[in-house]
Amino acid sequence: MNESHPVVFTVLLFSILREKVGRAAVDVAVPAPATGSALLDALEAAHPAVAPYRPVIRLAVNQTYVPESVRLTEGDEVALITPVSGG
Amino acid sequence: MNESHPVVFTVLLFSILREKVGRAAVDVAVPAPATGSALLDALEAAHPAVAPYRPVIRLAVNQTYVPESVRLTEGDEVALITPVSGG
Amino acid sequence: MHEPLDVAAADAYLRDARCGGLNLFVGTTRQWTGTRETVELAYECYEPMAIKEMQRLVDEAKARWPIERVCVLHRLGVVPVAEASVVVGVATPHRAAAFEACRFLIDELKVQVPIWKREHYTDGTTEWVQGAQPPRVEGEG
Amino acid sequence: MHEPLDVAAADAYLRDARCGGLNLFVGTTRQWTGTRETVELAYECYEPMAIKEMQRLVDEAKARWPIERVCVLHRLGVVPVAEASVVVGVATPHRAAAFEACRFLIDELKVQVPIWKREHYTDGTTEWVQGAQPPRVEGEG
Repeated sequence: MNESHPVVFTVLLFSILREKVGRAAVDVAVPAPATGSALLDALEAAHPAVAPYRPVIRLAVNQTYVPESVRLTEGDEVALITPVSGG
Repeated sequence: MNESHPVVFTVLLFSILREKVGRAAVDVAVPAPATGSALLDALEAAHPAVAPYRPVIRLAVNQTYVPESVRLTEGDEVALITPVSGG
Repeated sequence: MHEPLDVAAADAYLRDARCGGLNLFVGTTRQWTGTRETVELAYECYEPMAIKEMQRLVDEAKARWPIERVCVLHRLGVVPVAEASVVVGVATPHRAAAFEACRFLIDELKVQVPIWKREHYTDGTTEWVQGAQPPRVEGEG
Repeated sequence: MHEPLDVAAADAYLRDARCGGLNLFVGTTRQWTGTRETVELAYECYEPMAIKEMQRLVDEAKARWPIERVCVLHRLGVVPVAEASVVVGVATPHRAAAFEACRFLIDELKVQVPIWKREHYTDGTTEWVQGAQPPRVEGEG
């Protein structure tokens, strides 16, 4: 992996985001070194339907909530969590 | 009923009071006009085993908690309630 | 009642289409209290007053919370370790009220309802449990 | 799990001789929300993370209260009116902790565990329920 090459992440989508984007998972290329914010920016550029939800999305990496400032590593499982409504 | 004649009440006893007195119900004669305090005084005189519990006894008349100052009427169902421990 | 309490039946009764949540408290016989081991508890009750007091507490809870369904069940006689002596359940439109009303009912039951428990210990001794000192009735003492 | 939740089984699991009380919360599908009538709810889940989050919440509860037994069950897929979508149960030596820990677990579940519900109304429309805004993760934003 080289700083000038983009890294591709598969991003999991659920509920309203899954419906708005029309897919349960999308691939997003992020320039290395990749961060959560850069991934969200790239995703929003490719899928404008995500934009309105950006303020309420929480990022999960490897099934754990993380701040957007997180540094991403190739192979990380990334998911976008809109406000949950279980129970 | 005449103010100079005593009224007899059947007093119900439970748990430790029932055991200490050795009976589930005792008759107590109280001079009219009868009050809860007078009934407890008479009961204590006749059954000294009740005395140690006097500070924690609550009086129930016709299945409702009442203050000791209550005026009793012939035929009232009187019960002595030591601190309860259900649940 | 002298039979085991049926939590599943309580749950079924408490289901209500107007409600989003129900809270159930199940009081069970604990084996250890400090260093003493309990075999079973035995409950004695002043039944007509206990029923009246339970109804009064339920009425008070209904006045304070939007309760659609409620149940208060207490077992009498012998209750072995881990079996239920009391079941209190409340169903409300939103969950906070169900928790609060259920807690209120069991807390009040333990102070107001004329039921007494006797511990039967493994060493063969028995002992009436001294309940919490209730608040004095207004005008009393 | 996609089958109806078994409250009786949860109760049986939570019985423990070290405990004097257990508290159960059962979340059910409410028929009316304001003037809209719900036929059923459908739940979607990010399963591996939901299980991890539930375990994290249980660990946190165990660190805060003396919990002997605990269960957290959530149904997925379609849940008709009055059926249970979630069951949380906690058994502790004394009742206050059971109430507090159970309340903590359901409150946190509703903010942290990645499960989403969709309302299916009688007029044929459906709608994803917008959950409570969670606290921002430290360092975020």
